[in-house]
Order: sequence, then C-alpha cells, then structure tokens
Amino acid sequence: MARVVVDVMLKPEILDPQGQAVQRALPRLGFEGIADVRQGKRFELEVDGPVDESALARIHEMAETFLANTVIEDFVVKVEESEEGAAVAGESK
Amino acid sequence: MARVVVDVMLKPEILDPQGQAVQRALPRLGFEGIADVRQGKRFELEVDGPVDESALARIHEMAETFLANTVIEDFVVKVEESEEGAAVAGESK
Amino acid sequence: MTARIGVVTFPGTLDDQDALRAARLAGAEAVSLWHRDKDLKQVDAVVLAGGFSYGDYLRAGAISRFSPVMETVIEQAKAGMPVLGICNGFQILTEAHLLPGAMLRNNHLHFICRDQKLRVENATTAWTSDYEQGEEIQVPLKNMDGRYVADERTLDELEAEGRVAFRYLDMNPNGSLRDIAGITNAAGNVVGLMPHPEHAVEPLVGTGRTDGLGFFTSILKKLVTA
Amino acid sequence: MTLDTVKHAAGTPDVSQPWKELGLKEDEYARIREILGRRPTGAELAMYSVMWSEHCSYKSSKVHLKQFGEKAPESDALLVGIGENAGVVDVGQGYAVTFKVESHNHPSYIEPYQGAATGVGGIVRDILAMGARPVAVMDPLRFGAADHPDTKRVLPGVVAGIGGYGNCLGLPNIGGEVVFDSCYQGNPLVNALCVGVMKHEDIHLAKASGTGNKVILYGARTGGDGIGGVSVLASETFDSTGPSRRPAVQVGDPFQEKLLIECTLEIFRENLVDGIQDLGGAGLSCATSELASAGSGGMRVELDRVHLRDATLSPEEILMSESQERMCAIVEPGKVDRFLEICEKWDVIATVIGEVTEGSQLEIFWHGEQIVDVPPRTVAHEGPVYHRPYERPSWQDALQADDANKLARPANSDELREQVLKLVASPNQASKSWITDQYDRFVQGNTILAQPEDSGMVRIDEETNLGVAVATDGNGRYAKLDPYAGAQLALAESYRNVAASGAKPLAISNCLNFGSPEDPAVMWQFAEATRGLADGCLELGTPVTGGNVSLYNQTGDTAIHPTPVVAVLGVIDDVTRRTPIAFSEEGQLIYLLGETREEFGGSAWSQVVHDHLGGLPPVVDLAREKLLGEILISGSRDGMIDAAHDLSDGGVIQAVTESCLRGGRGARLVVPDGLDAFTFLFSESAGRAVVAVPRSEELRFTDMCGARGLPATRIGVIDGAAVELQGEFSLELSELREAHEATIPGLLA
Ligand SMILES: Nc1ncnc2c1ncn2[C@@H]1O[C@H](COP(=O)(O)OP(=O)(O)O)[C@@H](O)[C@H]1O
Ligand SMILES: [Mg+2]
Repeated sequence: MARVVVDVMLKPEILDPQGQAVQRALPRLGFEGIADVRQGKRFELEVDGPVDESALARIHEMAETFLANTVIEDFVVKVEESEEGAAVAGESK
Repeated sequence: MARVVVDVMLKPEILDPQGQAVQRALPRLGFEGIADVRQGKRFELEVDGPVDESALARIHEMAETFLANTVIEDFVVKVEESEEGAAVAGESK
Repeated sequence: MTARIGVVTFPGTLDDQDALRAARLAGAEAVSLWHRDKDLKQVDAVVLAGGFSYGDYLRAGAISRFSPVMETVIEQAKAGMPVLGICNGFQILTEAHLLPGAMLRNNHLHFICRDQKLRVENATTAWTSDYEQGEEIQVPLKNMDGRYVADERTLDELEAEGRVAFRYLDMNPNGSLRDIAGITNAAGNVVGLMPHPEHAVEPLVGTGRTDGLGFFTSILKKLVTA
Repeated sequence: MTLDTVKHAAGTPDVSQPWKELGLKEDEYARIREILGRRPTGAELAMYSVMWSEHCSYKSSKVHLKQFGEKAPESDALLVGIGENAGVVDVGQGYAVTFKVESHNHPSYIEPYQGAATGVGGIVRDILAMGARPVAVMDPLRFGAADHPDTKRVLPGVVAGIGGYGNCLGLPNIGGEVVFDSCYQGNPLVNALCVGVMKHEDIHLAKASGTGNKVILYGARTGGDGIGGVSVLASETFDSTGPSRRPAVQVGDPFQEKLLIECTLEIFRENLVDGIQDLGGAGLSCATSELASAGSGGMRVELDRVHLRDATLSPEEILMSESQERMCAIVEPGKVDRFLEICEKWDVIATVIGEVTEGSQLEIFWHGEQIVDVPPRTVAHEGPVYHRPYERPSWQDALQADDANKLARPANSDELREQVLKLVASPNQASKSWITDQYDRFVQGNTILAQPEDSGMVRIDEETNLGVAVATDGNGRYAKLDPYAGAQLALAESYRNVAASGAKPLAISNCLNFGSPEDPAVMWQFAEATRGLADGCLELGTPVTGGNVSLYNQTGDTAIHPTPVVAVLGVIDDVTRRTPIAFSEEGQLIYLLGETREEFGGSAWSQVVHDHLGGLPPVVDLAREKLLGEILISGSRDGMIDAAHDLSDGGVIQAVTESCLRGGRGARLVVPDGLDAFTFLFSESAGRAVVAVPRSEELRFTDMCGARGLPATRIGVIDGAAVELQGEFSLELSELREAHEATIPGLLA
C-alpha cells in the first residue's frame, strides 16, 4: 500500500489567524527569528493498488473538488517517499 | 529566507475523527480505493537567517513543546526543498 | 392554503427542529427532509439549518454538500426555488457554489455565541421582504467558522449588485470581510447568513426577541401570494 | 501466542500475575481467587482490577454515600433513585427528568481539551442511557490561580473542549461555575452535568434479562483508548511482538456521539430495547458485568465480534478499552433487524456480540475459547468496601480560630469604594462571559435562562410551558473551614439559585471532589461533607438522585480544598413566570430578603482584599432557606417580583452589581438600620436574596414576607446609571462594567 500526501494551505492572500496566533506566541515562548507562520492541513491517504498516473490524476481531482476549497486554498499532491535526509523526526517521550 | 515545514499528525493509535469522516465520504463522491485517511496539520515557518543545525534544533524544540501536543501527536520537521519531481501542484482557477 | 417549507437534516445538523418550529410559527407547513433522499417532498422552499453537519470535519459544510438531497437542492435552487442557509447551511451553500466566497475559522479562533445586531441591507430577497431596507435586527449568532471571505472582485460585485444582504453592526464577531453577515444570489432566491433567525422567533426563549420571524413570514407571503 | 483461557488458568494455578501493577491489593487478589476457586485469567484479572478500582467501585466512599439513601426524605417525585446511571424525577404532566454531574478531573489536567470534551460525552451518554433526550449541559469548573501560567494552558483547553463537544452535540450550555484557587493548581476540577427529559413510560434501565435476548454493541469502533495499565497484562500474556503503544488519552468524536444520540432516541421511540448501558470508565468490562449483574440471567459474549479500530488489541485490552461514543443494548431477537436498520440509517456501526443466557455466569469467549467465567455481581456490585480511618485534622482548630471577622476593614468611603471595585473585578467574581460565550446556549430553541442567570432553565413542553431549572454550586473555601457546613452551604446556594429563578427545587445530584482517601484528614472531610449533605437534603426535602465521587485530587501530600459540588433541579409550571436577575425597570424597589450578620469567614472579600482563609463559614439555616425559596417562588408566580438574585460569594454588592449590569440600570442603595456599610455590602450570610419589586406590588409583597416571618428590608431603588451607596460612594455602571468584564479576557486572551 502506498501513501499519497495532500497538503492544503490557505492562499497567500487569505488571512491566516491560526498561523498568526502561532507566530505571535513564539517570541513569548523564547523562539525568535521566525518571520512568518502559515498553518494548513495535511492529508495522508493510504492508496490500495499502484500509485500510477491515473491514480494520481484521481487524487488530484479529489483534492481539487473535495479536500481543498479552491476558493480559498491551494494544494499539493505528493507521493510519499521514504523520509528525506533533512527530516528530523519528532518523538514523544 | 528559508522555509521549514513542521508536519503534525495524530499518533497512529489515537482516533482521528476528521480523517475517518473524510475517508467515509470518499466512496460516495466516487473515489474508491483509499484505504485510510489521516488528517493532520502542516506549519510553514519562514526562518530569518540560515537554517543550520542550531536553528533546526530550536525548531524541533518548538515543535515538541508548542506546535504539537505530544500527548496525542507526532511531528516531523523538514527543510523545504524545491518542489520534488513527484509533486503535482494544484492550482485553482 | 399555506406553503410547505422543508428543513434538511444532515448527520450532525442541530437547529433543524428550531427551523421547523420557526416555519410553523410563521404559519407554514413544516416538512422534514433527510440528507439521503433526493426527494424534496414537494416543498416550496428549503432551509438548510445550522449545526455541525459531519462534525464540521474537513471544512464546515464540505461533506454535506455532496449528499443526495443537495443534488436536488442545487438543481432546484438554480431553477428559482427559495433556499435559506443558516450558519452551517450558509457554509454548505458556499461549498456548493450556490453562493460565492467561503467561510473560515473566526479570526479570534474561538467559538462565539452572542446576541448580534445586524442591518438588513437587502429587503427584496425571497427571505427578507418583510423587513425594511436598512432595518436593524438582533438575533443570536453562534459559530466557529463564521469568517466570510471572498476575493476583492467578488466583494465589489456583491456590493455593487446589492447582494450583501446583512451586515454586522456594533462589532464584527468573526472577522468577516466588509462586516458581511449574509449574502444573496443574484436572483434573490438563495440567501445565506451566519446568525440564527430561527432562534429569535418567540418572546422569552433565547434572547427573548422575535426579530428573526421576518425571514419565515417573508417567504410565506411570497409563496402564498405567488 | 498463548491465550490465557479459563481452562489454562485452572491448570496453571501458580503463574504469577501482575495484580499489583493493575492496582489491586494483595487481599483483593486473594479474594478474586477465592470467588473463582482458581486463579483468574488475564481477562478476568483485567476486569476485576478495573471494576474494583476506586473510580468504579467507590470502595472508599460507599460507606458514607449510603446515608443519601438512608436519610432520603419522603418524596413523591423520585421515580428512579441512586444506583442507576442517573436518578429520575417526576416533574408532572407525564414528564420525567434525569440529571447528573460527573467529574473528569485527572484527564483534563493531562490533556485539557480532550479530557473535558470526553467528560461531556460521558455524562451525556449516562443521561441517554436512562431513556432520556439530553436537553442541556452545565460545567462546574475549578482552576489554579488565575494568573498562574499553567492556568493559561488548562483553562482555555478545558473550555474549548467543553464547547467543542457540547456545541457539536447541539446541547445548550445553560450554566456552571468558574472558580480560581491555587489549591487546584495541579488538580483542576472539571465537572460536567447533563439534564435529560423523557416521558415516564420511556425510562430505561441497565439490566440484561430474557434468555436469548441479544447483546448489541453500537457506536464507535473500539480502539486502545485509556487502557494504559492493562497493557502490562497484554504484554505478559502475549509474546514479544506484543501490542503497540496504547494511548492513555481518549479522544472524543462529538459527531459520532450526536449520531449515537439520535439513533438511540429513535430506537427508544420504537421500543426496541429491554436494557441499555452506556460505555464509560472500564468500557465493556463495566457494561457487560453491570448489565448481567442487574439482570436475571447470565450473559455470553463473543469478544472477537467487536469492531476494532486497532487490530492488534488483545482481548484484555478490548474489555478494558475506554473508547468513547459506544453503547450496549439488550434486544429481543425479533427486534434485532429493526435495531440494526436504525443504526444503519444513522451511520452507526452495530454488532451483536452476545446474548443473555439461562445461567448466572458472565462468560466471554475469544475465537471460541473461553477467557472469562465469572459471577457478574462479584465484578460489578460486590467489590471491596473499605472503612477508611478518618480523623479531624490537627490544623482544623487553628484554621477556625483565625477569625476573618477580625481582618482590617476599609477605613473610609474611598477605601470602601476601592474594595468594591476590586471585588467585582477579582477573577472569581468577574464576568465569565469570555468563557460562556464559547458555549452555545441557544440551540434547541428552548432556553429560557442561561448564564449569567442564577440558574439555567429550559422549557420542556412548548404547549404547556412546563420547564426545569438547574443550578450547581460549591464553595471549597467554606468546606475547608467546615466540611459539614460547607456541603450544606453548597446545597443551600444551589437551592436558592433555583428558587430565585422561580422554580421549585425537587432533587439533588452532586459531585464530591476530594483529596486522597488514604489521608485520614481528607477522609474526615469527606465523611463530614457527606453527612452534611445528607442531613441537609433531608431537611430541605430534596432527595439525592445520584452523583459522582472524585478522589485523589492532590499534589503530593497537599489535597485540594474539599469541594462538594451540588446540583439542584427544580420545576416551573409556566416558564413565562421565570425570574431573571436583571434590574431593568427604572423606579422598582430593591428589597433584601433574609438577615445579614457579620460573616466573613471564607468570604470573597477576605480572599480578594486579604488573601485570607480562616474562621467559620456563614451559619446554615435550612429552614430559612426553605422559607426564602417559598417567598421567591410565590413572589414570582404572583407577579410581585420582577427580578431576583440570590446572595452568595461577594454579598450584596456583588449581586446588585450583576443585576444592574445585566439590566443596564443603576441602583441607589441605603445602608439599612442596624448595619454598617461594610457589613451590608460584603457579608456572606446565607439565606438571602435581593429582589426588584414594582411599586404597585410593594405592600402585597411586604405583607406576604411579614406574614411568613421572612425579614424583608428595603435597601434602595433602581435608578440612574450608577450604583450609589448613599453617603458613601457612587460607581458609574460603565466603570463597574469595565472592572467586571475586563479581568478574564485580560488574563486569558
Ligand atoms: N463554566 C461555566 N459554564 C457555564 N456557565 C457558567 C460557568 N461559570 C459560570 N457560569 C454562569 O455564570 C453565572 C454566574 O456564576 P456564579 O457567580 O457562580 O453564580 P452563582 O453565584 O449565582 O452560583 C451563572 O449563571 C453561572 O451559571
Ligand atoms: Mg446565583
């Protein structure tokens, strides 16, 4: 089973109060140097069968009509690869 | 300015009502073959200055203490690279 | 003879009983509609009531918009049937593109429940004809995702065509652009708003005001005289 | 993988079992072996351990709670008493009302949002399980110091969780409490109340009877929620690949619960269930053993039929799982199809997992092999009972001797004015609308009164205008000074709040929040409080219908203040006669009912101005409370009073300020003869209220009070745009409003 990720973010021109609230809180928590924060959604889809072009096309359509509201949001569809080098996985205690 | 992305997902053992609701809706919309959906959050941070090891360590800490609730969520910190080949960007009309 | 007003129940709809009650109090025959049925039971108008259909999961209204009943509602609305979307119903109407724009999380990020003052900016729609143009009314408001947004061009167009039907007065409770509380389509048959007129139809109950009854008497008059 | 079957257990008596890790005492484990005549299987051990826990078995509190039954007043109103999911009260016209308060304290500290949310979910299912449609919720809350950083984490999360869950269910939130005190720093109290309404004939009970009847589990799938401790067991029973990590935190899905409510109500309407039980703490262990224990026969359950969210769960874990939004019903075979059809209509998963048997044992199977074979009563109803030692703490005398009446009082009018402002702006006395505005109070269209009124009131019949009112109160400071009196004061205040709104108090529910029962001082507080409450209920004629005990609310050796929270339910025949708190008619007369004494022990004034807790709480006079209640109710019914506000923490000035702000009118007050201004404003003597009387009714009203022997003193008139105390000070409403309303947003926003 393969995983496809759909990232959905508010369009840049749309006010993102959640991101702003996070950004405003950061200095208070002692985190400086973050110029901007945007908060969006991440969908992880477990796909039955191969993730070929036609499957991707279907997922793209699903994202466009359903997972994102394109009046306000942009989205990106990605086939998940194994964790990249730069990624630092977070664990909880 | 560099972008760092923090993906926050509910731990696998934690109920994800949103993802579940999305998954259950898909067949009704004519999208078959998605075995599971999990919905999480994606934070895009614009970082002032270089994203070196110490910056990443700070962001990791920020994710652990603030962006994610590690009682129920896991997170991953990634330095955003230019769009990968596999990605299909969604545009809105 | 009176008119039949249908109220749709989606899974998670909360204010359907209130909307049915409001329709009854206005003198209409109130009819329950079920999300899985395409059949609208020959109603003359439809109310999409408030609540958290599908838990507001994904986006408020996003899942309900694809239900069987909505297929017929969308079709009929385009053919001129009066449709009122209240709160979650408004969200469903925007998701269904029967009304332009979208609803986002309140700018203060909290659920807000308050007695809200509004101005009726368009008293010519199917649902507002019993109000005076510019009349100020007060009805409960309660929502999590009540921030109305649309691009500038759409907003200008709405303003120019008089399609901003209601505006918040005194305070903007959710960050809606241009204080927009509700809008109408160009034909005036499809109206959506965040505040809850169906909660303001009886003295004593709720805030004790009856300012919301006008929505239901408006539509009734229109349908019965039609 | 070795499954610990009954047979296997019988053949391996010497296997060592993790009873200790599961929280059992040695003698408790021995008793289980004695009951079964062999060692328990892993599944049985899991069941006993959780059902015999403090939380489920009330083992420390039972001997004290008995008094609520023993001292119960004669009451025609009680249809179902203590012992069921919730008590049921007759409110007339064929209607019955059920209500209950529960705590979700510990989970809300760990994960405020989910802890509080699932607290609401749990109490709503309790009410639903009685056959009632839930119609309103309330939320008595207690947090650490308002300005403590952790309060900023806990409070917004708790409030968002209560709102997030309750709003999504479509239940109006009609009241509650918010109290700050550093004693709750590591132990916030998140109590939740739900009220439900049904017709008498719809009452349902949690029992499994009728051989051959089916056991149906329906609602959410079962996951590994909240089973932390049991994983030890699973990992012992299973090989090294063992179960994955189990979440200690339950996540709620209010949407699923809303479907469960509508689905269950439709099932009730068609009369499809014989017995029903919600799944709460201890999950299926509790539901199956309680249903079987209360019924006439035995029960057989095929555990492998349970729909799982996590396929790796062991049978022990499935039995223990506290996954939310599930119910268990007993259904006659002929009705099963229709039952499942209704579930399908509401997108609710339902599975027949077993049936009622002729025998007397609860038998549970896993893929055909028997893993449980127990007498259900021994699990559900015959758990251990402790007579824990209790002793009046050594510090109690010194605390009481530290008399608040001796604290420095304001020296002049300016100081008095300043202290008034300070009081109405203090976190405990300030407006809670920043919190309550996050709750839907209008949904269902039947809300007659909600915060900030004295009690919440909902209409239950649109034709006749029959309604019910509920208030919750508790004052840990009073209870700390004297737990017996403190419990009675909580009862009296709640009773007074209901009466002030015009409803007749009928019955009580309560949530007893205390520290560790292993501390004799805490146990003494508990014993005193329950005794006080039981005696008080007897005197007021309002039976206790149910409630909840939350123990171990302490950090290290330091317990919270003993905090009995009391909910009073009242009925009003005609909600159009309800009394609001608002002073809204210019010229109406303000009367103070009851007697004012110098009583400052535990008072808001002593806390706000002196950060002091000592002395004795106000004197309790329940006969007076009853009389006051009767006057408030008759006065409202007969149109003699247009507004009423009970007096409690903060005294006269707090109540008058709230009534003025609510109505947008000022008040001119005079100090009555025999009192000084300070005592008049700040005393917290019990058994009092302020009322607004139309001039035309003055004589009739004072005659009634005189004839009944209730002191009624004219203290002023509704007038202007300021609260003015003649000869002392004047405070513009705008200034009072700013002081009263800015505090909480300032601390939390
Ligand atoms: N957490 C809460 N949820 C809902 N309502 C609340 C909450 N806290 C306080 N309230 C409401 O605010 C009002 C004032 O509360 P309080 O001062 O405790 O009342 P009282 O002193 O009359 O018991 C009441 O209507 C009460 O129900
Ligand atoms: Mg009160």
